[in-house]
This record gives sequence, C-alpha cells and structure tokens, in this order.
Amino acid sequence: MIQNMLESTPSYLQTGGFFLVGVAMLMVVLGFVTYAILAERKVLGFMQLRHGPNRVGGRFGLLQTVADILKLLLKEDTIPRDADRPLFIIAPVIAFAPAFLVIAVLPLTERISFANIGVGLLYYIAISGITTIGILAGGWASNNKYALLGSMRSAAQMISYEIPLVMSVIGIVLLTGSLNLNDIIAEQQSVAFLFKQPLAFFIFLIASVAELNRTPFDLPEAESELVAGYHVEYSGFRWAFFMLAEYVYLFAMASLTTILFLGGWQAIPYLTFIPGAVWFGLKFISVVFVMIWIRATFPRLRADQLMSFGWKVLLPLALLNIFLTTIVIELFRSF
Amino acid sequence: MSSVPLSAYLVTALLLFCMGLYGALTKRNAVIVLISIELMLNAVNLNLVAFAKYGVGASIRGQVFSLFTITVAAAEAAVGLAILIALYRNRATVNVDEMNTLKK
Amino acid sequence: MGESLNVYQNSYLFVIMFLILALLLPAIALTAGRFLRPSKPSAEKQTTYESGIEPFHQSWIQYNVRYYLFGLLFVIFDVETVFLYPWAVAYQKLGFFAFIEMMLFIIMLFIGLLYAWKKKVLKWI
Amino acid sequence: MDMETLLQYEWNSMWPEFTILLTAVALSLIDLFMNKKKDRSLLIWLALAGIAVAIVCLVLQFDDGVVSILNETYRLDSFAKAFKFLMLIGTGFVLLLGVPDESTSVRGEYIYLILTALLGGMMMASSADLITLFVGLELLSLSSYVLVGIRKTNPLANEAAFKYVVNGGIATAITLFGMSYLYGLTGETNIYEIQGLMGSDVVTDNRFLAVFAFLMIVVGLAFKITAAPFHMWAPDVYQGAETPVTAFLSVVSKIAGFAIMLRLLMVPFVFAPGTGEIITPDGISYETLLVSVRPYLVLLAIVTILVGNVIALRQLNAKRLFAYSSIAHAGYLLVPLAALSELVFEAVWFYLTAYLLMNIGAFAVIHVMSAEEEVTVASFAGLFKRAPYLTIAMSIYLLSLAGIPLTAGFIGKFEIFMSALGTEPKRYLLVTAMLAGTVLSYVYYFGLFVQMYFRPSKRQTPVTISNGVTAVLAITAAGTVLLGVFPSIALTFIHDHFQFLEIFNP
Amino acid sequence: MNESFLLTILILSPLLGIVLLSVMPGNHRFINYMGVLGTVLPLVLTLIVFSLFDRTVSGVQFVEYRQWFELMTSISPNEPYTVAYDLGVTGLSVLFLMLASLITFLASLTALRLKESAKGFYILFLLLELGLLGVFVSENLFLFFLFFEITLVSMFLLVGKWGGFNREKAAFSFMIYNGIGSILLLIVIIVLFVEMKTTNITELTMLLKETDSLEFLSGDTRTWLFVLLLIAFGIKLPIVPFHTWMVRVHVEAPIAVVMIHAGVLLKIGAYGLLRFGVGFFPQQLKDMAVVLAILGVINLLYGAFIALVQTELRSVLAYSSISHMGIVLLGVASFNTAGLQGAVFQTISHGLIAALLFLLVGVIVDRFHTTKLEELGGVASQAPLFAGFLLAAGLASLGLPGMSGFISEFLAFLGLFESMPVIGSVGILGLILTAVYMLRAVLAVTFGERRPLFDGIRDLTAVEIVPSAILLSIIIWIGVYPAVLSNTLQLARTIGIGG
Repeated sequence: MIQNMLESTPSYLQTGGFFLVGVAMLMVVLGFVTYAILAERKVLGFMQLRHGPNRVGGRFGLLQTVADILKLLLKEDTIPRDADRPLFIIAPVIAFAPAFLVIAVLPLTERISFANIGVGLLYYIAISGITTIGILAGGWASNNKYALLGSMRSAAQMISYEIPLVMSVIGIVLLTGSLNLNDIIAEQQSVAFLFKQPLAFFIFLIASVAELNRTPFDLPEAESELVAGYHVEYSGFRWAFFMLAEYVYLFAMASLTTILFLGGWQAIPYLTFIPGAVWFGLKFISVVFVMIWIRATFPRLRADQLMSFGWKVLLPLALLNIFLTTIVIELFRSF
Repeated sequence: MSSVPLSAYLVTALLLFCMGLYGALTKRNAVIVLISIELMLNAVNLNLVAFAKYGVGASIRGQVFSLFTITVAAAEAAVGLAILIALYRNRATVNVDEMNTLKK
Repeated sequence: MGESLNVYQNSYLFVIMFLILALLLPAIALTAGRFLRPSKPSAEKQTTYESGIEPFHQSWIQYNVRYYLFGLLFVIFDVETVFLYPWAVAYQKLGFFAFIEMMLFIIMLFIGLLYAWKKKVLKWI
Repeated sequence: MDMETLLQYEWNSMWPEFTILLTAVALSLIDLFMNKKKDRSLLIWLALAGIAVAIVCLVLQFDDGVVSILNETYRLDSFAKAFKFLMLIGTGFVLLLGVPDESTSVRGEYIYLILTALLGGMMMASSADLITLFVGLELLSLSSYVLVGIRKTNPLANEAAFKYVVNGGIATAITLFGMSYLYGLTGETNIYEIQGLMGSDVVTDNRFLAVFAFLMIVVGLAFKITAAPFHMWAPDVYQGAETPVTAFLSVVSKIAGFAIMLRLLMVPFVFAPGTGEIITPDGISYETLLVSVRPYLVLLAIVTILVGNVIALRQLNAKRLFAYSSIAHAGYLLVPLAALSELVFEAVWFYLTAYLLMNIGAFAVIHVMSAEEEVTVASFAGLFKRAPYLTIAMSIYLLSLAGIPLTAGFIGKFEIFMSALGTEPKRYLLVTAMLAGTVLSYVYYFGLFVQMYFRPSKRQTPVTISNGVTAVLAITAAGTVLLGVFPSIALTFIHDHFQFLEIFNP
Repeated sequence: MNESFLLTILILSPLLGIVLLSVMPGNHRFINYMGVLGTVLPLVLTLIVFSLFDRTVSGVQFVEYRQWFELMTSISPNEPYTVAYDLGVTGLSVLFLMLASLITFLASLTALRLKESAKGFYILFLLLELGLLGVFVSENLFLFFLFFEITLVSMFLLVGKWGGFNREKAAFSFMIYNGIGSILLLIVIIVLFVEMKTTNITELTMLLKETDSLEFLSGDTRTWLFVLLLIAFGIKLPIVPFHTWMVRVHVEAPIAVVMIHAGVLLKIGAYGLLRFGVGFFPQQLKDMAVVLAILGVINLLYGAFIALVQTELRSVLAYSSISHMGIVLLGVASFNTAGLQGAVFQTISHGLIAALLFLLVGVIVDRFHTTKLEELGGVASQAPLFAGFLLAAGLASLGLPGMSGFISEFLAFLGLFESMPVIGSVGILGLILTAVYMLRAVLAVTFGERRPLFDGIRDLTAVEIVPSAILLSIIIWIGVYPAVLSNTLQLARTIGIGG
C-alpha cells in the first residue's frame, strides 16, 4: 500500500495519505514507548527478583505507564525565573523531533516502509545528531549548574560515541555498496551482517547503548550522582518530551540494529513462511531485551572510563574493522 | 512538483554569502564571526551542488568539490575555535573589538 | 524514470510529514496540558534548584575546556566520515587505488587519534 | 582505476611531495613518542634532511617534460618546479632560523606544521584542478593559522592567530565562491578543461559572470598575497607570530600565493571572452577577459604599492615595518601580472627569488634581535657597534629591498620595470606607482641605516647569534649579492630548465 | 691587449685601499695615511689614461666589452635583452675622470684631520670614488646607473655619519631627491633598453640619430624621455626647484665630502645632460632650448640673489654653486659649439674652484670653529697665506680673466648670445651679482676688523698648501691655456653635434 503511494505521482490527496500513515506510525511509537517502559520495569524487576509495577491495570500493571503519562499531563509546569525562556521552551522539541524524524526512513517490513531514500543510513546518523543540540540547549537554558554540567557531559558522551557508531557501520556500507537501508536488508538475504561483521556489531551495540544514555552509560542522568542531569529544571510534559525522545530513540535504534545487523524482516532460511513483520518484531524485541538486560547487569562506568573506552577502545576498533573489511574484500576480489 | 530553477539557488547562495560576509565583517562576537564564515562556505556549497545538478555539463564534480569544502570548513572551524579558546583563556573575551593589542 | 522520480519526491514528502508530526505532537500535547494542569507560580518555585541552598552566581560560567576539546575532536573525526561514506559506497567499483588511498587516509586518522591520545586530550578531567 | 593504470602513472614525479609528507608524518610520530624533556633540535635536522632530499628529487626532474597524473589533477610542469624549488629553499631557511640554542627550545609541532604548510604550498604549485588547488591552499592556510598561534599562552600570538583565521576564512570563502561560478560556467573543475570550455557559448553569454568569478578569485587570493586593501591582517599577524613563522608567512606563503594566483588567473581565463566588445568587419567579437579585468589588477597593484609603502613610513615596530614592506613588495610583484607582460613568469620568479633571500635575511636579523626585546626600529640603534657583521648583512638586505644595484633586489626590480615598459602599450601608470613606492621605501629602509650606523646604542652587549641563524645570514647575504652581481646564474637557470609557457598547454 | 683592462683596473683600484683598510685594526695610527694612499692609485691610473688617451682620433677609447647577463622571455627566447659590462672613455669623460680622481685625492688630504672612526670614513670615501670613476667610464647606461647608485649610498652614509649637526636630515634629503632622480633615470634607461635592445651609449646615440624617422620611439615619447632625463640630472645639477638637498649637504657634510660633492658629484648632472640629453635627444633639446635657458637664468639669478644675503660662508658657496650651475644650463641651452664647450668648461672649472673654496672653508672650520661671516674677519694679517688663497679662489669664482672661470663663462655666454641674445643679456646680470656676493663674502673673511680672538692661529700647513696650490695652479693654467681642455674634449666628435 505504502509502496504504491510512493510510486504514484505526488498530489494533495496522497500527501494527506502520507500524513495519516505518519499519524499511525506515531501512535505505534507512542504505544511502544508506553509499554517499553513498563516492560523495562517488569524485566528489571524480574531480574532483580521483584515484581515491578503490579497495581494499576491489573496484575501486570498494564496501565501503570498510562497513569504516569496522565499524571505528567496534569502536573504544573514551572519555568525558572532565571532561565532563557524561549530556549527553555523549544529545547524539548529539538530533542524530540529528530527522534521521530529518523523513523521515517526505517523499513520495518517489506511492505511497511516509509521514505525510501538513497542515503537512508546517512540520514539517520545526521538527523539523530540534532538531539544533542536539544539536550545542550535544555541544559544551557535552565541556567542551573547541575543542568549545565549534565548537558555538557551528555553532549560529550553522545558525540564521543557517535564516532565509533558511525565508523562501525562503514563495514556494512562497504559490503553493500549502498546507504539505502532497503538495499542493506536485501544484501542480508543469505547471511546477516551480524556474522559478517561481528566486530562492527559489538561496537555498534555498545555505542548505541551509550548514545541512548542508558546504563552502564547513563552518566548524564545518573540520579544518584547528579541530581538528575540536564533536565533537572524541567517538569510536567516538557520533561516528558525528553523522556519520550529517549524511548523513541530506543525504538529507532533497536530497529536500526535489526535492519543493519539482523537482516531486518528477512527470515531465517527455511522459515520464510513466517511473515516479515513477525521476523522483524522478533528480532526487534530481542534487541530491546538485550538492552534492558545490559541495564540490569552492568554497573555504571566512571566518567573518565566512559570517555577513554569510547575513544581509546571503540574508535581504534572501528578503524580496525574498516581496515579488515577492505582487506577481506580485496582478498576475495583477487582470488 | 516543478523543479526549482537554477537561478533561485544561485540567488539564495548569493544572499547567504552576502549575509555571511556582512556578519564576518561587522559582528563583534568572535563565535558569530566564525559562524558567519561557515555561512559563506555553505553558500559556496549550495552553489556547487546547484551547479552540479542543474548547471552546464552537470557533473558529479561539483558535489565532490562541496564534500571537500565541507571538510575543510570543519577543519577551519576547529582551528578557529581552538585558537579562540586559547585566546579566551588568556584574555577572557570573545569580543573582536577588544582584540586590539597588536598595534604600532 | 517517472516512478523513481516519484519515489524520490514522495520519500522526502514523507520526511516532511514526519517533521510536521514531530513538531505537532509537542505543540498539541503542551497546549492540551495548559488547559489541564494547574498554574500557581511563586517565587520559591521559580528559583533554580541547587540542592536546597540559595542559588549563587549565574551558572553560565566558563566551563571546563575539556568539553571543547572533545567537541573539536568530534568535529574533525565526524567530518572525516564525509570521505569514508562515499568511498565505502563506491568501493566495489573503485578498485585497488581506492584501497590504498583509504588505507592512507585511515592511517592518517589513526595518527591524529594517536596524537590526541598522547597529548592527553582524551583524558577526562 | 585498476592496478595497471595505477602503475602506469609516473609516481616518481611526486617524490618531492612524498618526501615532505613522509618526513612530516615521521616527525610527528617521533615527536609523540619522544621523551618530553628531550631537546627537539634533532627533529629540525631531520626536517632539513627531508627538505634536502625533496630538493634533490626536484632538481633531478628539472629537465623532464610535463607530467600529468591522477586524472590530470596533479601536474608537474616548469612553472610548478620553479615555484616548488623556491618554496623548498625558503622553508629550509625558515627551519634553520628555528634551530634552538642553549637558552631556547623548539616545539615539535612547529617543525611538522611548517612541513605540512610547505606541502600545501607545493600542492598549490602543481595542481591543475580547482579541488586540489583548494585543498593545497587550505593545507597551507590551516597549518599557518596554527603556526601563528603556536605560543598558546601568549595573548598577542592568540590574537594574531585569530585575526588570521578570520581573515583567511573570509578569503577562502571568497575564492571558493569565485571558483564555484567557474565550475558553474563550464561544469568542469580541471583548469585546463575550463580553459578549453571558456570559449563556449554559455560563457560568452555569461561574460559578466566570468568576470565576476575572476574578480572574486582575485580578491580571495589578494588576501593570501597581502595585496591592499586586503592586507589588514598581515601586520598584526606578522607581529604576533614568532619571527621564523613570520618569515615563513611573508616568504613561502607568499610564493605559494603567487603560484596559485598566476596559475589560477592565467590558465583558465587566458582565452575567456571579456566584457568589452570589438567591432570587426565580421561582426562583434569580444576582447579577452584578461584585457577587460586589467584595470582592476592595475588598481590592485597600485593601491598595494602605495598603501604598503606609505603606511610603512609610520611604523615603529620592526615586524610591522617589514609587514608593510612585504605588502609593498607584493604590489611590485603584481605589476608584471597587471601589465600582462611577456616577462610575467620570469619577472615574478626572479623577484620572488630575490625577495626570498632578502626578506628571510631581514627576518633572521629581527629574529636575532628579538631574543632581547620586542624589536622596534629604535632597537637597531648603534647595531653596527654591537654586531658589525650582522649590520653589514642587514645593510645588504635593506639595499636589496630598496632596489639598489649590485643586489638581487635591483635586478628583480629592473626586470619588473622591463616587464611593465616592455609591453605595448607601456604601463606608465604602474611604473609611476612603482617609482613613487620605491622612493618612499628609501625613507624607511634608509631610516634603518640611520639607526644602525648613525645613532648611539642603548645597549653595549654584543649580540649572540645561533649557528643556524648564522648560516641563514651568510647564505642569504651572499646569495643576495651574488644574484645581484651575476644575475645570469638565475636567469640562465630559468632559461635552461624552465619553459614557463608549458603552463598554458593542457 | 693590456690596455683593454685599464679601465677595469682603474675603477677597481679604490678597492685595494678598501681591502687594506678593512683588514687594518680600527685604531691604527696610519689609517688616515692609508686612506690617502688609497686615492693615489686611482689618480696615477687616471693620469695614465689621460696621457694615453689619443686626442687625434674620434670615438670611444679603451673599450672593454663583456656580456653580463641576458633577459630572456619564454615567448621569444631567441631575442634576449643583453646587458653588457661595457667600459670606455670619450674626451668628455676623460676630463671628468681626471677631475674626479684629482679632487678625491686632494679631498682625502683634508680628511687627515679626522680623528674618530676614520677607518669607516675612508672605506666609504674610497667607495664613493669607485662610484665616481665608474660613472665616468661607463659606456653603458646600465653600468652608469649602477655606479651612480654606489655614489648615492656611500654619500648617504658619509653625510649621515660624519656630517654636522643636522646631518641626518641632510643625508635623508640627499637620498630622497637623488633617489627620485635615479629612478627616473632608470625609467629612461629601461624604455631605451626595451625599445633599442641595447644600453650602449654610443650605439644608442647612433641609433637615435639615424632613426629620425622615429622608427623606434615616437617624437612624443622622446620628449617625455628628455624631460625625465632633465629632471633626473636637474636634481643632481641642481636646477632650482630641486636644490634644497644640495644646500643642506653643502652645509652639513664633512669638508672632504663637500669638496667631492661640489667638485664632482654635481657634475654628474652636467655630464649626464651633455652626454645623454644632448647626445640622445638633440632635437628635443633644440625644441626645449628656451625652457632650458630660462631655467638656467633662474638658477643663475636665484642662486646669486640668495647667496647675496647669506650670513654663513658655506651657504654662500652652496648658492654660488647653484648660480654657477645655471651657467652650465645656459651653455647647454645655447646648443652651439661655443655654448656647449662653455658648459663643459664651466663644469670642470667650477669643480676645481669649488673644491678649492671648500678646502679653505675646511681650514676655517678647523681654525676658527665658525663659518658665520659676522664672526669672521681680518684674518689677512693673521694668516696671510690663507687669506691670499681665499681671495684668489674668490676671484676665480667670479670669473676674473686669466682664470678658468672666465674662459668658461665667456664661452657659455658667447654661445648664448649667438642663439638667445635676450636671455643672455638678462644672464649677464647674474655675473655681476656673482662678483658682488663673492667679494662680499671673501672680503668679510680676509679683511675688515681684526679679531683679537684669532691672534696666533696657524696659517696654512704644508698639507693644506699643497692641494690648494695644485688646484689654484690648474685653475690658472686652464685660464691661460684653455686648449688643454678643448684638445681633449673634441666636442664635435664626442657629443656628435655640428657647430
């Protein structure tokens, strides 16, 4: 359906169609966020031998997050007197918008994919970088020392891990010869890149966890150390948008990992009768699960360890990965 | 969707360039001066890309050129900022007007 | 041709739709919130939070130069990927020369990293 | 591009560049892993060895024909060789100036940044493509920015470096803007392709755009060669930078600037149509672009000469004085270009050679004296009593800069006058400006004579000169006189080895 | 074959002195004598040249030619511009050569008094001599210019270092004015060079004469070039609006240098005008003769009038030089044999007389420590020998018959009356004024009230008598037997104009 729309001549009607598709996707994402938070708390609870949310919405606390959101919606929204007001207001939007925007290029299944652009991967990387600006702006606009420090740390961490992240996917680009995510999925018809590019996967996974500011890389918002981080002055729904951005990114990043390394909707050989959407869902959920698992398992890193790890381990490894990949390609070409 | 004429890109680029030039020459804040220079370079990029798409004998070269421009612009910005930081640490100002100790 | 051009244009139309939505959602949510939530501002509430003590100084102070250094490093390395991506995309068609060239490039990048490393730029406070 | 094509290239034509590149990389690694407290002068000698090797490689190629490799982006012709030769020698001198003695030390970055800057200059001299030209230009510029600000804790140096970055950045942007139109008009970035396409209908229909592109490029490059009114940065930067760096900027960087200027202005535009119309019996044709834009070039040269010389009159700081003096010399160097003379390459090259010797020498003297204090004109007082040989060397440079016979500067100036008067119609305006400039320059050059010989000195202590500087002083002074007395050394050298007209042949 | 190196040896001969001086320690007793000796060798060589010079044949003698360097363009590599090392003397230059080395020698004697930094002084002094000799033996404009600049630099240093109170200012104005002059000259040289492809003076003279068809240079260009030459040499001469530097140098420079300056350096202007102005552009000179003559008269009268009111001896002599140089201009302007001969004679004669006068001024400075006319007076009884010489020199300067000044002024005016009688009659007024101011100045020193302050001063010493006597005797010799000049000069052949 979407494919047909993409191929038809642009018109107002069809633009409206796009809009509706977008709204649908937004709903899906919001739904995901709602239950991802719940799932996270449940899984963490499970791993820590406790129950997690279990009051609101039945035994499994199914409405817990919904209630949280409603609470946030009803909370008073304070803007500090000393804050840079326009910047303070606009910062959560800057942080959130790119998070949703990147989803536009992710092909979820063969049929459910939105924008099909040649430089999809680059688009993702470029747009996702904007969030850092939102976080910086929020921290700066708060005019609060904790917020500023938190935002600076967060920005430093995000940019530091962005480089290994970006460099690790070059291996995949080398093998595919395209930046189009659909092409990348098609390339994994037989073997997923997880097996061809294990090093890249390792780097990518770690870097993406860091990019998402999740434990063990959650220094920017380490409640126990830093009060709260860059959003300490935010309250109510403005705060919610920072959180929303993070979980939307979780969605996006997990999807991207699935697409890049796990073959997207591609089925495992001989199991092609199962529809692509299911495959994608399975892979996607396992990635999310791994991320939660990591959160439950690893202790938080120290700030200096965090930076050193990014620059002194991951980046050289990423460079090495490019190097190895090209050499392998060269070897295959000559023999 | 009709394609935008080349001249529109060129005029935009020219405007950007002039804005950048104006900013670089008149602004007092050193950071803004650096940003203005970036603006000028981006005007060049716009020109190059527009020419590469719609220009005479359109070719990929313009895009390649713009890649180089981007990189070099980044390097230039990095060097400029590094120097600005050093300056700020010594003088505690980013006001261009106050950079007048070199005279006579 | 027509179809691929359509795909091309529609794809960006999609992106624009997503952008509109991404901006609309906060706008709607915050506007809705305005009617729902209470608003009783007071001077106490609006002071900046500093763990309970009265805030002193502006916080727009000079922060540690480390952040800048990382920023600069990021700019350099991130922009170098500008060369790596097109190279990686076209690599299969380019041949051996591209291999040599990029190896040199990566080695140069690595030397740059090494330089920063040895100069203690990568050391966090 | 596969292996075979790759091996077909005459890579050996790039040996000088490779040598410099390898030296720079090796030095930076050595510097990184060397004990911090250890003296860095070893690195300077290594760098000098690298330059020596590069010079040898270059000299061995002198009589090869035009070599063009890497899709015609890199080109080794006589023009490139001649200018690279000068740049290598100039950088060698600059490095010698930086050899530390007991009391001083040198930073490793200084050495390899000079080498990378040199590499940029060499790329500029021998690239035939807008992109590589631009990359070379920026390699030189970026290295220079850092070099200027290398004394991190010195506010003057910081300020100078920042001004340099801003001005350089603006200049780069302007040049690029011009280049983008050049690309737009032809769809090519190779300057020889552009040369061929310049006669096309598109260009003819957009002649004004071509002229506009030309002028933008001129303005941008005018910053690089410190031509007025785009010279504002030079005095500040020269003053704020360390003296060897100043010498580098005023000599090697300027040589590179002229190299790129000559190539980028002459080659693509040589057949381009200009704005003026010529009515012939066959219809309307257009004068060439170079003819149309000549008034602007003439204006640029005249303003540069006058501004440089007039403002130099009022300078008290020695480095600023020489900054303005070098602005004035840039003006002289623009004269052959503005005159569109047949002699343009020969005159510019010879004058640059002379300029290299005398200016590096003069900055060497300033370098020696800046060990004691900020060098002002008054610091030269009574120098003859304190350091007679230094004074004599300085006198030679000053005479040469002033264009007194028996020095290289005179022959150079003579050639420039020849170039301006030897073309039809004779460029009397340019000659007049140069004449006025020369006479004005007597005032400040001979003002230094007055200080050195006539005035009593405030200090009595003799001046200490390090070995490296002594070598520079000796070579440059001897060279200045030698080229003044036997100019045929250089002139026949040009004639025998360089066919400058190669530059026009694709 | 031997002869062909003679001129090179001649112009390089001061180098021997320079080298010897520079290896001597700076405080050596004999430095001054060494310096004087240094000027002897050039003098001897000049005498040899003078005596070997063949007065019966025309043209350039002792020619040396060697290619120096070539300028080649890449567009036309086969038509190089050749610059040559090109020496030779004509009758005119032999006379100037003689004048130069003689006066340099005599001037070096007066510098024996110099106590401090004599070494540097003599080195530069010899360098100045080298330049002067070079200027007069160059057969090539390029070389001429080169040596011209050498005199410029060495004079600058000499005046600036060893001059009087305002020496730096004097040195600067010297440098700037003459710098302008030299650059204008350079322009002329280059224009001729690019058009004619040669800088050989004789060749140029021939070519320019042959090409009256204006094949090479249009008439307009020639006029411009002539004007430029006129300004270039007019500054040197000096012609009136450009004279301030010259007065300053006269007043400020050390005596030995002023002797050379007044005696020889100013004559380069005259030499240049005669050799190049008259030689290259006779037609243009003819066209502008009236202008030249008017300039000459202005020089003559202006110098005389100003000299009349000066209260200081050196200034009187400075303006007197201006006045006398006016006569040279008048001689050139008349553009006939008599006039031109007069101009040459006047140049030589004034060189000798001015040298003598300044030599005596040097004595005054040394003994009386003042050159103010009102503070001097009545020295005739205290130093009769000195007074006698001063009087004689003054008389020579005002053109007393029997001395060289008379001959030259007579010839110049003879020529002038022939072509421009009106201007001539105005000019005569200048001669009368000359007598007035010269006598006023000289008599104020020698006669008048006797000053007890000066009792017991030394009269001329041997070292002072010898040069004065030599100069005076030559002045009288020329006055009595002018053929000594005209034989050598052979005006018609040298400059190549009929008359």
